[in-house]
Amino acid sequence: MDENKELLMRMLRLMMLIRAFDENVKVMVQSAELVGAAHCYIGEEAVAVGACAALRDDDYITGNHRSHGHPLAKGGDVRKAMAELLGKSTGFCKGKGGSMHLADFSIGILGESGIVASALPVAVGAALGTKMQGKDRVVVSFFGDGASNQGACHEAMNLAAIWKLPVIFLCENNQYAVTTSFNESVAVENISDRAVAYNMPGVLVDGQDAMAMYEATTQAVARARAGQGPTLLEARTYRYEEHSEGLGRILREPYRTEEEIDAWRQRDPIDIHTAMLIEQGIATQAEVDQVQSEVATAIEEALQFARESPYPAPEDLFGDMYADPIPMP
Amino acid sequence: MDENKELLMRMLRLMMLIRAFDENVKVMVQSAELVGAAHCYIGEEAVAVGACAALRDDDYITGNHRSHGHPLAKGGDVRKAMAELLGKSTGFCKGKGGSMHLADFSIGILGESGIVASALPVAVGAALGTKMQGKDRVVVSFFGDGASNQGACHEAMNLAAIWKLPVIFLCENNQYAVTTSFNESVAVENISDRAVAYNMPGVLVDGQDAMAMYEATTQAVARARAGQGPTLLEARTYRYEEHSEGLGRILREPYRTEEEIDAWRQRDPIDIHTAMLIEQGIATQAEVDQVQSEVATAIEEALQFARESPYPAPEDLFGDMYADPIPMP
Amino acid sequence: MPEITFVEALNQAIKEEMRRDESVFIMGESIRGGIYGVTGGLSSEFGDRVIDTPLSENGFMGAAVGAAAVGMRPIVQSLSSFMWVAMDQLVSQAAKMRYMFGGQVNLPIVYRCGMNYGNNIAAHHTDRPYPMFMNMPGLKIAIPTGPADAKGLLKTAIRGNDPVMFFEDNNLSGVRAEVPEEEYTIPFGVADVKREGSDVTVVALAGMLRRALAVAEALEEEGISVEVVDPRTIVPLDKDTILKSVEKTGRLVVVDPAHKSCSVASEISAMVAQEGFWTLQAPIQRVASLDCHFPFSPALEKLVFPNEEKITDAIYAAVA
Amino acid sequence: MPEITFVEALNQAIKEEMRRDESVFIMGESIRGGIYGVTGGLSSEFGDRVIDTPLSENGFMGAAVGAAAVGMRPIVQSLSSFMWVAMDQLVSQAAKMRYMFGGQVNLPIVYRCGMNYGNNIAAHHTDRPYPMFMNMPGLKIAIPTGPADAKGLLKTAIRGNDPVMFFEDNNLSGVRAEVPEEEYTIPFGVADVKREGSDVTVVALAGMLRRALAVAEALEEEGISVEVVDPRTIVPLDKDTILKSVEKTGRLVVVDPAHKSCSVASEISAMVAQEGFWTLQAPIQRVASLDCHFPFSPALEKLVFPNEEKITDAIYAAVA
Ligand SMILES: Cc1ncc(C[n+]2csc(CCOP(=O)(O)OP(=O)(O)O)c2C)c(N)n1
Ligand SMILES: Cc1ncc(C[n+]2csc(CCOP(=O)(O)OP(=O)(O)O)c2C)c(N)n1
Ligand SMILES: [Mg+2]
Ligand SMILES: [Mg+2]
Repeated sequence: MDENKELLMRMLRLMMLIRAFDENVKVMVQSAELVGAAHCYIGEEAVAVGACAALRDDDYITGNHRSHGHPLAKGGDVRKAMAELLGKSTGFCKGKGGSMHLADFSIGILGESGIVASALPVAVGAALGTKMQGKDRVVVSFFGDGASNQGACHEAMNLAAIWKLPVIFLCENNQYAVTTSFNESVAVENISDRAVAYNMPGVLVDGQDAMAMYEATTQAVARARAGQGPTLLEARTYRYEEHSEGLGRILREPYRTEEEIDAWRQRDPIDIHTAMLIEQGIATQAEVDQVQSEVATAIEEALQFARESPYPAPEDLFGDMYADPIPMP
Repeated sequence: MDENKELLMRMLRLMMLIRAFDENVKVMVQSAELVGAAHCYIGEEAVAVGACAALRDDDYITGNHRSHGHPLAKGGDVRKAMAELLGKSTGFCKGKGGSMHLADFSIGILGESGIVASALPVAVGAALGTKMQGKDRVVVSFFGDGASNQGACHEAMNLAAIWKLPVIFLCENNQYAVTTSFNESVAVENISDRAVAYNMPGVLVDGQDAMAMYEATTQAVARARAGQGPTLLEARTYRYEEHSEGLGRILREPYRTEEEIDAWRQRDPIDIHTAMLIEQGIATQAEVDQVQSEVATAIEEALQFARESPYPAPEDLFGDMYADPIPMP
Repeated sequence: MPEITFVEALNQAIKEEMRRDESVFIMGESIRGGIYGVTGGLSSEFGDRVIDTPLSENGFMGAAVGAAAVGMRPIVQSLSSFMWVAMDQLVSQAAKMRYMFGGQVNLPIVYRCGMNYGNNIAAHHTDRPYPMFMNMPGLKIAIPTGPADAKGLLKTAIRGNDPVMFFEDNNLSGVRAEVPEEEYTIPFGVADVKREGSDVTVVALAGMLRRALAVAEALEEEGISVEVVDPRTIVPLDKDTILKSVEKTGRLVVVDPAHKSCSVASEISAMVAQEGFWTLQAPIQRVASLDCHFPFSPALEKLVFPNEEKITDAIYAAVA
Repeated sequence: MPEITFVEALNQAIKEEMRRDESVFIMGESIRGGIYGVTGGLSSEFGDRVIDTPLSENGFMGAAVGAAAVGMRPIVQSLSSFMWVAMDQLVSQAAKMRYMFGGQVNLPIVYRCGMNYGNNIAAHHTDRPYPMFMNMPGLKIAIPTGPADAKGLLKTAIRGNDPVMFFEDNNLSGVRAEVPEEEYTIPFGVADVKREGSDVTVVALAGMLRRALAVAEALEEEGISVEVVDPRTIVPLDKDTILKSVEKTGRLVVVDPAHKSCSVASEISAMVAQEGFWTLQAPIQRVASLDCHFPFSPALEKLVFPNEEKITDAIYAAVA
């Protein structure tokens, strides 16, 4: 397989994997196998996959509460992700983090933050650190349209800009923060327009098109690696699911229409990528189906792995609190 | 005296008053009559005076740590200001606030904040409240170039913009935050350029020219009163003194040149305003001198008032903590 | 008396006060849709007085201060874990402004802070920070333990003239209990003896009160008579009721879902060890959350916070 | 041994550690110019490893976390009162990250938090928030009481692998004392008995330690023998040394410049009332700042925080 095809097929595979992972999450929440909160990424897969495809293994990412897709796109082990969701000791974080806190530092996944926009300053710091170390790694920080209104976002962007740090601020504008439309909470038309305030490029990207994401990110990465500083990418995208699984039941008033959701489903990122692969003669339908079935197997295996893994032991509770341990007060 | 002359002479008087007030502060710090921190406004008088001249008595202002000038410009009683500086019970805040916390709510001075940028959300809330009450009052929030890098600034501007609140964000860009040049801490050329991120007008104003300040503020006020939302004004100005009185002694490295200071002194706001008055035949030198001597008297009286006022009594310590009092724990 | 849930009680309090006083309004994230239950149905009745905010907690919690300063009475809805983001406005403005300005301004604001724990939502969403706010003068702090208290305390908070941090233990959300139909308020600073007893005093906070009552029932059968005290507000704290109870029982257990170090359990213990020392017949037991973050895993989380077993053991230790 | 000031001791610690380890760097507002003394002369030796930041505490205190996560060892300089602005990064990131991610990452960060009080700088600049941080697991907390401790504890903080909140009582800045010339560090979690005595134990924090020692000297003449204990770190807290001292003296006074409610004085009192109860012969006295903001006026401010008179009275009460 040539390099390009390999890349494109990996992108397809990762999008399908993330989709299947989150379809499973829905089921597990319904059956109460998965407890706590779960925010599905379904419909937004092209953003993480396109962006991470532009990264090296030793580059860094940070995420948010809706971060099943980000670590998988960066190459995180789906079995560890699934085990973490079930609170098992074999999970990314030994069960201590759960759905909103997947991280694998060994491959640059610096973790997700349940506090909205809270990972942005951390991403800036990772970029500062890596720059001070004389390395040419870059950091991609994923955050939502809602997060863009936090003060942390302003401070992070300004710091990255004045220090010319290798950060890509990747705003996943899925158009809502829970039930609040971004049009009501952001004063400008595009969040990328705010880049002007930091003297950095601001680019609006079609978040349903993995290749568009890949290309825009590749440019931003090149800029960052060359020491030219940060970029703000706004990926226009959409979540098909409710803000978090189960939330639909307690919503009193609708905030978006069925038509709107349907219209976005017509621009499904996996469909778009598949159609491109087939139209351009890069892959056959059979190859695509093959990927789909491999993904199904991978998810099955991950589920089995997670289910069969042990829970952490009570003795493990206080471990991990401190690197240099202290007695529990 | 015609209305215009009255306004212009009041502006002259207020600038002279603020200058004389802070010249006195310098002396009082040196003699240790004034304890705690004191941040002089000398050189920046046109900003507060020009802006407040565009306000009604029932409009609101908020300030910061460098806020002797703001409350005086808004019409605050100089005797109460002086008494507050000396921690006397006759001060604006009965001695509980001191130099960084002058306020007179009865004339719309909602207070100064020693925590940089912390008053900006408060200003937005005052605008929200006044709007909900169906009034047409406006709020001017004074803050520094340094403050503009705080997250609070972003949140405040965005909230004011989406809710179309009657706020004027007045950035006093005196070019330094303590020793840090704004060029090193702001990524854009002008702080007013950031207005684009909030879809509001951003106007760069000559902060040494009281009339320019008055006119720019008048426009912003008109917009705000008409329900068209906030404006960001950037007043380019300069502080002649050190960041705070006495700080010079502990500074190890210079951060600005004598030439730079001198160049700015050539554009002294009181001189500029005086020259304009005389050149345009609005006032004679004698009239100007008369104002100067009235101001000197007012400051003398204020000093005497402050010195002769009593300190708060020990019994007053816990009072003012709560509106509905509770026992001290 | 009708039985209603904690959430319904809060909703009633807000509705009644918004009807009574036009200057009361409420803001928070996605509250118009009634996401978190309490605000359901408010926007249709009160229109623009129910405000959906952007994700800018420092901004809008500070805006509450400004609005209050010009005469409004804001209620702000959020979660305790989001207070960190807004800490400056809560501390530097809400808590300090009145004093700093010599009492010129009243700040009638209610910050409603939901608290999650025990529902596998991990460290970022499981804060119980009322002890920290108790260390910061200027804020009143109420912590209701059931529907009737929730309604009465919230009404007092809304009518009062000071900023109130109102901590709502989300473990109580669905709890149902009798709530008076007629208008009532509950004063701040008056603890409630929820159960009388003579052998040991248990002071319990938030959702822990129900557990303490359950333990008290169970121990009754073993012949241990437990008095259960609900402080209801911790600023002001009704020291007298606690001291009097300890005077009677000679033994004290404090149950607090906050982390143990510098907790309210610590404060109440210290207060009694100073002011009620001579009435004590045994060491004061604190049952609080361990000084460990809340892990996600269902296998671990339950080990962190107090439960009936830990409360029972502490009572045994106190009466031993 | 040469005598140097508290500020010089801190400066030495930072310099020595920056020389020893290239990954150590320092950032803060206007620190290159050496505004607050401690960082004077660093930038000429260490160049880009001394960073002047914009006024964005939440941003750069969070950036410290990110930099630490990729292998750097940041020191951050600020004032306690500016921590509110950065609270989210301190709590949600610095304190929680390691645990939430199952111990995958070490966060060797030192947050240096100056504390002002008693110098007429009013409510916005007089915070002493270490009790609040003690209520938040995940942060280690050191509070030096003099130059030698400052140097040794800061070196330990910089070399350690956890986030440390390092509280510097600015009332100590100019205090001069002997500091060893040879390399040394002071371990966390080991209290120091600064003065031995037999009648009463005084545990004193921050700048209060000097006052407690002065009072102890004075009371010696009256025949009261005071033992003065310096916890040095409050997370971890050396409970044993405190409990042993109380076992000997039977009486405890805790002096803490933080506000009284939920203070470290409360925590230590509660701990002893629980674990050392049977050794106590008198009520535990807390001498802390009143639960009142710090007013500007010189006539009032001095009433708020502990002084030698209040400490003396508390000791009298304890030994009465
Ligand atoms: C500081 C903070 N405030 C509020 C929340 C509650 N909350 C979680 S996700 C969310 C919406 C986030 O919207 P956005 O950033 O657009 O991300 P999306 O969920 O759309 O992917 C909110 C309000 C939070 N977790 N943190
Ligand atoms: C949140 C916060 N950080 C730091 C400080 C310390 N500080 C006081 S004033 C100041 C500089 C402010 O600069 P700017 O906003 O430009 O106002 P200026 O002093 O120039 O008028 C600093 C760093 C503070 N008071 N609050
Ligand atoms: Mg969104
Ligand atoms: Mg400035």
